[in-house]
Amino acid sequence: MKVHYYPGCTLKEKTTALDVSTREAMKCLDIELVEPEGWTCCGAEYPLTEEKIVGLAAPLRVLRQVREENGDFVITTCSFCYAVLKRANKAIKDDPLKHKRVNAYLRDDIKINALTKEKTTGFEDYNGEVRVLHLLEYLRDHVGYQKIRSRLKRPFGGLPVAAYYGCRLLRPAKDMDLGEPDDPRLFEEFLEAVGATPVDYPFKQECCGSYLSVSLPDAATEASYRVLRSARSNGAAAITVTCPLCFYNMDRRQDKIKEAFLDFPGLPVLFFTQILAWALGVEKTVLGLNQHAVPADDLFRDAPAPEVTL
Amino acid sequence: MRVKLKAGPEVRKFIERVEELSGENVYACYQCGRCSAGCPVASEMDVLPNQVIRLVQMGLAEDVLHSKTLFLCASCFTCQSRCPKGIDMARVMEAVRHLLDPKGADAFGPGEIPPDLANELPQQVMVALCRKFSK
Amino acid sequence: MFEPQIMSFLCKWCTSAAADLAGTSRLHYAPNPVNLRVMCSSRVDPQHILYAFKEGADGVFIGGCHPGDCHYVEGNYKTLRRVTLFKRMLDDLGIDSRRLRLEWISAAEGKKYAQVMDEFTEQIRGLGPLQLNENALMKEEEKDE
Amino acid sequence: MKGQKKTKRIGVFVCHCGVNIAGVVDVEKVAKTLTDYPGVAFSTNYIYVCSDPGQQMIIDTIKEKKLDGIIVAACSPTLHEKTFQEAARLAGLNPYQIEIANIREQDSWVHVDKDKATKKAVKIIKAHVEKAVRNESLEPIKVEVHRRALVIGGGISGIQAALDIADHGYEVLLVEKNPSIGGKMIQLSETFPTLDCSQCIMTPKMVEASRHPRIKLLTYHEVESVSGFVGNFKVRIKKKPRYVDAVLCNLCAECEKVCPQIVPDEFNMGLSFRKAIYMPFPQAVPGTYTLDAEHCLGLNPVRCGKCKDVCEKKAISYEMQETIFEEEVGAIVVATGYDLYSMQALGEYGGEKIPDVINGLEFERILSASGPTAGIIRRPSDGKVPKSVVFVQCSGSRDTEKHNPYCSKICCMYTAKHAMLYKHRVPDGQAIVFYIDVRTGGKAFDEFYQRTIEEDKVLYIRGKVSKIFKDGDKVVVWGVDTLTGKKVEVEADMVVLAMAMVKAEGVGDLLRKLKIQTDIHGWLAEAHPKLRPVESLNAGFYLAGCAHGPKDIPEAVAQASAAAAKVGDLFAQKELSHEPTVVPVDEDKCSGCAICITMCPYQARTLDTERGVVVVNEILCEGCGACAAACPSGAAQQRNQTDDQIFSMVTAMMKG
Repeated sequence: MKVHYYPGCTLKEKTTALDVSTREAMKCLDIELVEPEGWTCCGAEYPLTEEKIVGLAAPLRVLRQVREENGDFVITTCSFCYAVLKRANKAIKDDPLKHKRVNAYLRDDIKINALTKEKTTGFEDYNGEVRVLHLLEYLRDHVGYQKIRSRLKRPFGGLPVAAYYGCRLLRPAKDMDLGEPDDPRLFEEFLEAVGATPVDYPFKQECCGSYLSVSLPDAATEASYRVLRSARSNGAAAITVTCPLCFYNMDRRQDKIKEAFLDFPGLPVLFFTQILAWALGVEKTVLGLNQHAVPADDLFRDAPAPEVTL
Repeated sequence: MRVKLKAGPEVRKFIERVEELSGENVYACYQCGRCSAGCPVASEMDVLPNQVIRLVQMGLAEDVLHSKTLFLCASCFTCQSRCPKGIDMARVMEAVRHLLDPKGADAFGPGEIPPDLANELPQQVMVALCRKFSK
Repeated sequence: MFEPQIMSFLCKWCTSAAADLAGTSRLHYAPNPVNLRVMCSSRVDPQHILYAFKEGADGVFIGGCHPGDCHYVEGNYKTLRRVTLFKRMLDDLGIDSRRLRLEWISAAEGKKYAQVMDEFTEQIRGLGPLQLNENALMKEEEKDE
Repeated sequence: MKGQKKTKRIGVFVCHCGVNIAGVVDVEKVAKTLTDYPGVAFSTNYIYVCSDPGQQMIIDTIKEKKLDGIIVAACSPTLHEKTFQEAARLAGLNPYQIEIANIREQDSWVHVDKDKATKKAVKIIKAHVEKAVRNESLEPIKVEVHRRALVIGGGISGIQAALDIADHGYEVLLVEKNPSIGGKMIQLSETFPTLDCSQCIMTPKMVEASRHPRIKLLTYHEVESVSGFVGNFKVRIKKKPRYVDAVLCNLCAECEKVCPQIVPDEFNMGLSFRKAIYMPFPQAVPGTYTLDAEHCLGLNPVRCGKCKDVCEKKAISYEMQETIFEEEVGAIVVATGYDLYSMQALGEYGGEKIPDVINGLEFERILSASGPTAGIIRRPSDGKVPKSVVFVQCSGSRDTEKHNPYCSKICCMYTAKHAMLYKHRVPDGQAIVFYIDVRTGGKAFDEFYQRTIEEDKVLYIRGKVSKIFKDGDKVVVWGVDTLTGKKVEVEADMVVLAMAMVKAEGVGDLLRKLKIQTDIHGWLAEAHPKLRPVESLNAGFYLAGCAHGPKDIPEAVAQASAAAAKVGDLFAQKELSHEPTVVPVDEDKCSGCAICITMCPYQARTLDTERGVVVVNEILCEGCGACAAACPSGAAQQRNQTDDQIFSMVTAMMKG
C-alpha cells in the first residue's frame, strides 16, 4: 500500500535517524511511503497573527500537491511539520477569509505534470481536502495496534519507556485534536502495542525549551532537565520523542544538562520509530543510533531489557 | 512615577490592533495568572504573560512593547491549553511583537547563530526561530 | 407632511410597561403608533401583521422582552424566528421588510421605547405610504385560509 | 371580514384624570364621538372615574342602561383594572367584560398635539369596543388541591422543607435514594462562619423529621415518574430492597463483624472501608443496617449467608424484592442537591491519580471527629500529618473554556474554614491558599476570612495554579503570585482542591422524568430570577437547596423554608383558581398537526392520538398565546384575545 509521507527538512538533512527508522518500520508493515512531488519546507512555525497569511502558503502547497497526486491524507513524524500542516489545513477550512486570500496566492503556481514533467499554470482552489495525520495517529487508526502486535519480532519485554509529547503534538488542542492536552493517551497506547511499558510522569506534556536552546540556552537546558529528570525518577529507562528539536534539546545537549545539573545521571533519548522498527525486526545498525549523543545501543538487545538503576 | 492612564483614540487603536491581529478578546482575561504559573520561561521574563495582557488592557503600549518577554515566548501553548477563558496568549504575544517596530535589541536573526552551531542545529530551529523573533 | 399609520403589538410584561414608563416619565414621542397589548410577543401571528398592512398600516412594530427575559420562557425567541422568516416573505410580497420592526424593550426602558417610536415613525415616513399590491396580498390570504 | 353581529350594549367611560388626560385629550369630544360607534349604548366622561362617586356612577349606569360590557378609558390597566372589575362585579357584570383603554400613559402624557392625541384616544377606545363586543364572560378555572406534598431529597434542604410543610399541618412524603437522610451536610466537619459542628446541628433535625407524625420518611426509595399537574400529581415511587427489616434491626452490629466483603465507604469519601452490610454512619436515620446487594456475595445462604446466621432478631431476609407504589400529592419540592465536579477532568492537577490531592468533601471527612482519621489531619497516601497544605480555589469553576463557567459560590468560605481548621489542628504547619478573587458576601463572612489570615497566619496567594504533580513524597504546586509578579512553586504534603459544584449525578435522569425546567448547567430553573426564586416554571414544583445552584447552608435552609411557605400558600386554598384566558382547541378545526405542542413551554398540550386532536390541560396553560399564533387552522384560539378580536381591533386602530 502506498501512502503519502512528508518528511520535512530536518529529517532529510540533520536528523535522518527519524526518517530512516520510519521508512524501515513501514516496510515491515507493507506500507510504501511516497513523498509529494517537489515538496518544500512547511515554514516550521504556524503564523499566529491574522495578517501573516503568506505563511500559510508553503504548508498548503504541500497539501495541495498531495491532493493533485490523488492522496486523501499525508503522514508526518516531525511534530513541528505536523502542527504547521494540520493547523494551516484547519484554518483554510474554517476561515473563509483565509481561504480566499491564500488561494489568491496559490492559484497561479506552476503545475508540473508528474509523468511528462510538463509545466502549466493554474490550480483549483485548495479547500483543506487532504487530512494531515501524525504517524502515531496513522498507526492507531489505519494500521491498527492489532496488526502491529501480530508482526512484532522483538517485543520490548516491558522496557519502561517514557512517552514525551512536548508541545506541538497536543496544543492548541482545538486545532491538534490528539486528546486532552493534560492527560493524553495516544503515545502510551503505542508503546504498549510494541511491548514496552509506558511510564507515567507529570512532564510528558511540558515544553523542552524549544528553539530557546539557541536564543536563551540556559532556559532550554533547565526545561529539558526537568522533563528528563521527571521521566527518569519515575522509572524510565529511556524517553521517546517524535520531534527532532526535542531530540536535539534532550539528547544532543544532554552533556550541557549534566554540566548544569550535577544530580542528573543521564537518560537515553529515542525516536518512537526506532522502537517500532526494532520491535518489528529491523536491525539496529540501520536505526541511526550513531547519531545519538547519549548511547542508546544497550536498550536494543535481544535479551531482556537491562535493569534500571535509579 | 505614577502612570497616567489614557483613554484616547490612540490607546483604543493599540488595543484594537492587538485584538485584530491576535483574534483574541484581551478583555476576556480576568487576570487569574494561570498563564504565568505554567509558563516554562516565565522566570526569565521581565513582564509575566498575565502582565502582558494586563498592560494591553490598560493601554500601556510602551511598557509592553519594550519588554523582553516578547522574545522569550516559545509558543508552547501551555498557557493556551490551561487558560480558563480560552485565550491564546501566544497569539497575543505575537500580535504585540508584530506591532513592535523597529524590533529592537532583543530580536534574534540568523546572524546571531554561530556558524558551528548552525551546522549542528536542526533546520526547523533556525527557520522557526528566525520567523518568530527576527529583526 | 405624510403621517404614517403605525400598528404596534406590545408584550404586556415588557414593552407595554416600558410605554407606561415613558408616560409616567412624561417623555414625548411621535403619536403615530397605536398600541395593542398582547400577553406575549409570540401571540403575534404573521396574519395579524399582514392584516394590519392591509387595513392601512404603513409600519408594524412588535415589542418583546430581551433574550432570556421572556415571561413565558422563550416566547421571544419564537417571535424572533417568525419575524425573521416573515420579513423575507414581505419582500417577496412587495412590502419593504423595513416596515416591520421587532425590538427588545424591557419594562425599565421607557426612554428606549420613546426613542424607538420616534425613530421608527421617521423611518416609515421616509419610506412613504405603503403601496399595497392587493392581488399579491389576497393570494397570500387565500393561501392562509 | 370576520365580522360578528354586534348585539351587545357597551358603555364607555372617559376619564379626565383631572387635567392629566383632559389637558391634552378633548374628553368631551371623545365621549361624544363614541356615542355613535356600533355597539356603544352609552358614552360619557367624568373627572375621576376611579373615585368612589366615579365607581358608583359605573355601577349605577351598568344597572340602569343594562350594559353588558364597559370600557374605561383612563390610565394604564396595571393601575385600576382590578378596581373597575370589582365595580362591575358589584353591578352584576362578569369581570371579563371590562376593558381598560389606556389613554393616559400611552397617549395624553406622551403627546403634545391635542388634536392628534384626541384622535389617537378615539382609535384606542374604538379598538377596545371591538374587543369588548366579542368578549366572553369567563369564570376562573377551578381545580381541587391534593393537600399533601412530596419532597425529593433528604439533605438539609429537603429535611427543612419537609419539616416546615409538616408543621403547617400537611402530610409530607420525604424520598431519599440513600439508606439514610442527611445528604452532604452530615458529612461536613464544622460549618462557616461560626464553626458549629455540622453533625451536632444536623442530627436533631434528622431525628425530628423521622419522628414527625406528618412526615413519611422513605429512605432507600427513588421517584420513578410523575404525572398529573399542580394540585393533582400522581407519583410512582420505587422501594429498593434493604434486605434488613428496619424495625427489627437493633444495631447489634454482629452482621457487620462477620461480613467478608470490604467496600470503600461512601460516607467517608472512600477514605475508609465498610462492609457490604453496613450503617452509613452512626447517627444514620433511620437507624438500621442496610445490605448493599451490589457488593454482597450473592444474597444466598449457599454462597455466604453469614450475616443472616448471626442476626438474633431475624431481621435479615434475602427474599426482599423491589416494589413500586403510587402516591397522590399536590405539590413537589425538588431538593436533589449537588455533587462535586470530578477531579478526573483536571489532568493538569493530576486527574485524581495523586493520592494526596483531594477534594473539599474528602478534607471535610479528614477534619471530622467521626471521620476516617478521627479528626487528626493525616494525608491519604501514608497517614503522615501534612506539614504543608495547599488549597486551590476555583478548581473547575469560572472556566468558560473547558469546565464550569460559573462561580461555585461557597468555596471561598469553606477554603478559609479548611485553612483555619488545619492551622488549629497543626499549628506548626503551613497553609497556603491560591485564589483568584475572594468572595465573602454573607453575614460575618468577611470577618471570618480576615481572621483566617490575621490570626491563623494563612498565606493567601493571588493566582490560579497551573500544574500539580507528584515528586517523590511531595506534591509540587506551580502557581504565580500576580501581586508581586513572582512565579512560585510549593512542595506541599497535601493539596485540597475546592472543586466546582455541579448538578447531582443521576439527577439529570430524574429531572427528565419530572419534566422540570433546568438551565444549561443542569441546575433547576426558577420561574423568575428575581420575583419567583423558589418556584419552578412548572406549576406545582418548588425548588430548594443546591439543586437550584450553588449555595451555602443558611441560604439552602432559607430557600427550603420559602419553598415550604409557597407549598403552604397552595395548600391554603381548597381549590386552585387559574386565569381562564387560556388557549383551548376547537376540535372541529384541529387537524392534530401538533405544531402547538412544540410551542408550549408548559406541557399543557398533548396529542390525543386516537381522536387525532390536541387536548389542552387548561390548568397548565399560562395563556401566552404562542400556540394560537402558530396554529395553521385557527383551532387554537385564546379566550378573549381571539384572532377575530385582534383583527377587529387592528381595523379600528388603523381606520378608526
